[in-house]
Amino acid sequence: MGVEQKLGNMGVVTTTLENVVNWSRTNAMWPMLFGLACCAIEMMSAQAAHYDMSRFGMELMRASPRQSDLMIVAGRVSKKMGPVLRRLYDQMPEPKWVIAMGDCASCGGVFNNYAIYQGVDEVVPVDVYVAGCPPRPEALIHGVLTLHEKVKGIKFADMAAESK
Amino acid sequence: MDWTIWLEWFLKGLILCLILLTGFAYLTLYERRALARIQIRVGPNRAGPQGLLQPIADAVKLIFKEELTPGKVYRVVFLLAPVLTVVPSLILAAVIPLGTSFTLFGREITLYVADLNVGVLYLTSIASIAVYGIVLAGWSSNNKYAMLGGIRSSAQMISYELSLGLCFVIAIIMGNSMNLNEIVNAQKDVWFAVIQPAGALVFLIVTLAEVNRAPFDMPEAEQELTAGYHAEYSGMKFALFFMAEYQKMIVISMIAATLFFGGYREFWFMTDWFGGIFSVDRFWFLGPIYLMLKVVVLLFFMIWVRATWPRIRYDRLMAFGWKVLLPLSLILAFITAVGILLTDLLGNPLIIWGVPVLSIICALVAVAFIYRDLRRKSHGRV
Amino acid sequence: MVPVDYYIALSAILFIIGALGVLSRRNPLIIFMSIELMLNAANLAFVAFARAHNTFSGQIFVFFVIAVAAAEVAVGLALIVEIFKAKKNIDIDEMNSLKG
Amino acid sequence: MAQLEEVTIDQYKHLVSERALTGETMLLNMGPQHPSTHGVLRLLLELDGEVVVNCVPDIGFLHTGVEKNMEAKTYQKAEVMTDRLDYMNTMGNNLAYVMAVEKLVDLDVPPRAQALRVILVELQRIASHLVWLGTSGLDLAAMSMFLFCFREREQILDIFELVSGQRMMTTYIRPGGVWRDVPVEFETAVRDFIKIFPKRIDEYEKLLTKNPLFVDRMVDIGYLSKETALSYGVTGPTLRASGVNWDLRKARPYCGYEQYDFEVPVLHEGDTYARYLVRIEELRQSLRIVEQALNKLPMGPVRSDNRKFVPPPRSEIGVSMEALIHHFKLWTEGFQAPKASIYSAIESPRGELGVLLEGDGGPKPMRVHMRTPSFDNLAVLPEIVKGTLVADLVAILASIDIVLGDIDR
Amino acid sequence: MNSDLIVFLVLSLVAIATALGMLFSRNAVYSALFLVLNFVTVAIFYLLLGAPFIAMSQITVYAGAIMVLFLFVIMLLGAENLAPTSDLPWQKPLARLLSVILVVETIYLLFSRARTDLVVTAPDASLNTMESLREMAMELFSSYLLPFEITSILLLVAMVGAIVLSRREKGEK
Amino acid sequence: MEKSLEPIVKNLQDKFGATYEEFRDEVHCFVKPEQIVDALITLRDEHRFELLSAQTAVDYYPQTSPRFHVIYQLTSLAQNLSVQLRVPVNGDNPKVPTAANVYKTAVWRERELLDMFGIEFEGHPDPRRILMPEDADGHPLRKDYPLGYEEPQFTFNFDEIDLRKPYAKE
Repeated sequence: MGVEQKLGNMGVVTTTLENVVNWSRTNAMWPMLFGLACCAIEMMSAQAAHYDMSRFGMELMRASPRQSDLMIVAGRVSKKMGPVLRRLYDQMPEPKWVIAMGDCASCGGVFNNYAIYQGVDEVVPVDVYVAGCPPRPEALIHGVLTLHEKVKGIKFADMAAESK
Repeated sequence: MDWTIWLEWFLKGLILCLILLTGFAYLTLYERRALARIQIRVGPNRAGPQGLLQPIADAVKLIFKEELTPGKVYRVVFLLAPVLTVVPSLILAAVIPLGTSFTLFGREITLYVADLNVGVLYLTSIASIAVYGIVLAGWSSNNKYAMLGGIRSSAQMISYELSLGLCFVIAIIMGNSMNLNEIVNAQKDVWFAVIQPAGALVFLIVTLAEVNRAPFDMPEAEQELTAGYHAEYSGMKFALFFMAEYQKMIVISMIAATLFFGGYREFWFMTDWFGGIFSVDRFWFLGPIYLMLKVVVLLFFMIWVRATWPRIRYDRLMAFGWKVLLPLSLILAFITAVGILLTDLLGNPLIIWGVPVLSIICALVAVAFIYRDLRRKSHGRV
Repeated sequence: MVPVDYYIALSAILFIIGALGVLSRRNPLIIFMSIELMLNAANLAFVAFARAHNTFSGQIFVFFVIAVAAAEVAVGLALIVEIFKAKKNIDIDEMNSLKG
Repeated sequence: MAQLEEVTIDQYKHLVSERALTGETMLLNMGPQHPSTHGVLRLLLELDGEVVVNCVPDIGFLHTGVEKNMEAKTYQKAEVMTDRLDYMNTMGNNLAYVMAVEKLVDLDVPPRAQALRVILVELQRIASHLVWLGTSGLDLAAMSMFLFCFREREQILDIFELVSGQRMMTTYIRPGGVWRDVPVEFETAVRDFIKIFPKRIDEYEKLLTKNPLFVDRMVDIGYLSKETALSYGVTGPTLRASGVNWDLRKARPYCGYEQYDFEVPVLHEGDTYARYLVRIEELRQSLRIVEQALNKLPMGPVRSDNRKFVPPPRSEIGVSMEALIHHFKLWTEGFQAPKASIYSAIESPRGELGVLLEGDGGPKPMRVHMRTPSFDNLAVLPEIVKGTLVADLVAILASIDIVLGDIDR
Repeated sequence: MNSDLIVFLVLSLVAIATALGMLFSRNAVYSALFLVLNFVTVAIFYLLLGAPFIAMSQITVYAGAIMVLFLFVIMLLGAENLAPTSDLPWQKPLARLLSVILVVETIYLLFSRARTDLVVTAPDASLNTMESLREMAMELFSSYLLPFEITSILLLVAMVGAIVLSRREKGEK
Repeated sequence: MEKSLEPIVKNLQDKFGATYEEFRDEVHCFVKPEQIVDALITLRDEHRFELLSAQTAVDYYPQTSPRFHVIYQLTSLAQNLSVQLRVPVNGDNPKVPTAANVYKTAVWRERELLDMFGIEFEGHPDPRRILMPEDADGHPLRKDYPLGYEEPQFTFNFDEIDLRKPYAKE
């Protein structure tokens, strides 16, 4: 676990530190270089010139899960891929977040059948769902910003309690 | 010894480390912004004004990130490897002169940490042990990709060390000294890059290999080995590798500037302009500024190469090192030595200009060989 | 003010450790390393004497030794790699035939 | 890394050499999460140092059950599944499926719709090749290439959005024509693209084609002979780079391709560089087709008026009871297709995209088989990577331009 | 006890410890690392002995090139832990016996011929290294020219030998 | 039927007693399982059908004999012709000799058919599943295999489905 779990509640100090840490986490959220299907192409578009996620400090896509903070599940997750996805998630260090990008990752989308997990939340816990098939890059960026809002509200005390 | 000397050394060392650390932090931003500009993007601009706080955000985030130590690693070496990578990159800068000297509290304070008489040798030896961190990181991670990265790194380092050493030799011959300060002062009249342009170019290419930058970023080749030697590292341990890479970039640019581009000195033809107000001999504080400008330009060169060139293949990299750069730098060293010797013997200062001409010819021949090697049986559009 | 004998003693100790390595270990790579250690021990003695007698000959010898050691390592490691490829094993006892 | 479990050699005993069993060569698991496998492909590599001795692709990580799912939908509704197969070539997938349906039920398509289909499919081909060019640049670490290519691709996606309201999954081409007529801005948008794109291709070529490092990475790598290619069923640019002049647009023209003047680039070297050159040339040729089709674009309806198969336009529904009934019937029940089987194929950016459609007399297909080109193109990979380096493997994989959605279906 | 002696003793302890570490490590990589440390220590001895050029060459060549090559080969062959195949029963005792003899011999030699008059002083700060380097170079290229040339030929032969050894025949898999 | 296809179909009829159907200019020839390899070799070598464009199967469940048709779609680049071979296979223990030695592409295509329909190909060099996980049960494209349909969540049944749905934990 990170440092913050070891800190108790130290009043103003913790609050300020919380703010700083959460701010840094939102601004340096490195996604994992990981695409599954159609949405991955839109994720690439979001990285490219028109939408440019690098503005948020997100162009450092890490190929190794050990170094990434955010997993964007871009596309449908098949029954064969599920265990792999979970393994990758488990390999990421805390704190980590998951965005289920697109309908397939959120709820199975149009593929309501034997081969596809009906939502990636059956495999890994999801923080933000982005709708669309595939979602436009703007939608993905909106999802990321929503996640930023969520991250900004993290309290160390909660994390410490969670890790116990 | 006087305690003030110790204090001076300590303070200078501390300041140098701080410079390198901030330099590293802002180099990452510089690179990301410059890459973004080349790639018609904007680059990080949300953290602070124009993204100026981006490095701080990265650093704080990494500090507060969980540190994973995978179960099957060789623990001691795994923990040691990032440190072994960072330390050489920090102590490498100790012998580089940042400027002339100034007087403070009645003491003459020189702008370098250590005035080593064998400064150049010190650089080669520290640069040569800098590879251990990467190799050991690759080996200790117990990961096949990391292992391949480590193996590649060691092989690459051995192949390029020799050309690097020979480039140092060129500078030593021209400066007639192994002391970096004297080498800089020897460039008062003309930069060595002008006398030996091919040598400077070879040096720049070799430095790219030395700091594992694209197109020679074999050990971490993302598309081949995912993250290479640091695949299993997370949090601050990973940040240390990051730090080492960028600090090495800065330091090696400083070395390049010092050896071939006049170090902290101004352009040689600027010395007498406006009564010498651009000269470091007149104002000591211009030295670090000039050096910094040169470093920024050289770093941009590295970033530019990364943005445009594909990665070279691993075996071709070795072949390039052994078959092209090594003979070329040997010949260049030879040409330089003969040129200087003839100038001294015949006493005609014009003979020295034979060196740049001959060396450029050699470089062109080398380039021609490369192109000949690339020819295919036949191709054309049908 | 260190008596040169101390250096010689240190050199001797290192040399003996190296010799022990050559005699007792069976991994050819470690035997090789032990040989390097012995060479180093000798080098140390050379430099110490050179310093004591104020001459450069010792340093020049060391220079030669380093150059020769580099050559030796290049050939030796190439041999080990080749033997490994041929025999799938680098135990020193297995290298008892001249055939590949 | 992305190793799910320790690779058990027993399972692959018959696929790797004996040396792997003694531990002399190394088994490396590449993927399913790996930056250069273009999605979720897993390659089990047997390496001797860095030389690939054997390569065993493991696919199915994106297996979606599209064919099964399409059997459960009516002919019209099944079309949305086709978009998501080869997600680089959504228009082309629509076209292939729609053509199969039209052939099965014998439905005619008005000429304007045909021309629009050609324009859009060719634009899609350009977009697909751009993604290929960008990602294969990325695989060789020429990272700027990726961003330059995506810049132009955005322009094409804007055109798609203009006509269909969606950037990627357009489902714009429908049985009997297209969904609706294109808006007036369409022509200027396409003309703008036609105007700037040739310059952009020159830019790409300037960055790569003569770049010594790039040439070094591509030339004489991954040689694929004509015979091997045919035996493995390789099609598309990969086949044409091996010296076989086979392009369905020329050989069996559909959608009026015979009216347009274009060339099929064919090279005989069969290496990655040839595949690169062929695709680059295809960019130019596709642009030619788009330009001609746009110039010739006839006026008229964009949908067949056979109301048994094609829903009436929205304007009619409000005024005509008959139209309302047709509309209702079509969208609830679908149309009936004969109990027969047909196979129709188009030239997708990756090769022959065939659809085997079998009706059972009812409103739902009995069997839809998508003959996807990437599947066969990937099958040839183990054959051509033997003896190359890992870095070459990346280049070769990029050069055969696979899309995992296309393979796993 | 002067400060030089203290430094010497500490460093020699390190040198001996790392040498022993090299000898007793089961893992060849650790052996190599201990040896690198040992080489660095020896390089510091050279610095103390006023031979900075040799010290730097020591680090560059031994630590920077030779040991990296060792690590490369160890990693390439996966030879970190070699399980002993067959044990030669007489090898270990014999090795111990021989080394004991060697130790006794050395101690005897050291004490029988000990001379404490020959001392090594700390390097002179006033001594210009560049000057000493020049002198050394002069000597190298005059008195020792023949050995120098022979060494260079040896290096060349070694290089060719290494290339020939590791070259693959055409068509060989 | 195209003129140039006629002798080819004739040859198949003579050699293998093949019957054929025609629909919208497409020719489907029916061949017995044991003759399919020979038929493919004949087509490839005598009539220059270089490309096995597609190989797939259709399940006519609940009809059981024949339950499956294994389909070989062949293309001749030289003559610009297509012909389809169909091999009817019975539902119990479906077996067809492998075409992997005639067309290499059949290696993967037959693995797919094994995976999706459970049709065994005798003499196949690598009979493993290809798309589904190794430990999967059943053959999805068979008609008796359920689609695996999962009920969509609406407001009226949200809670009920929410209870059943397996959510992942940290």
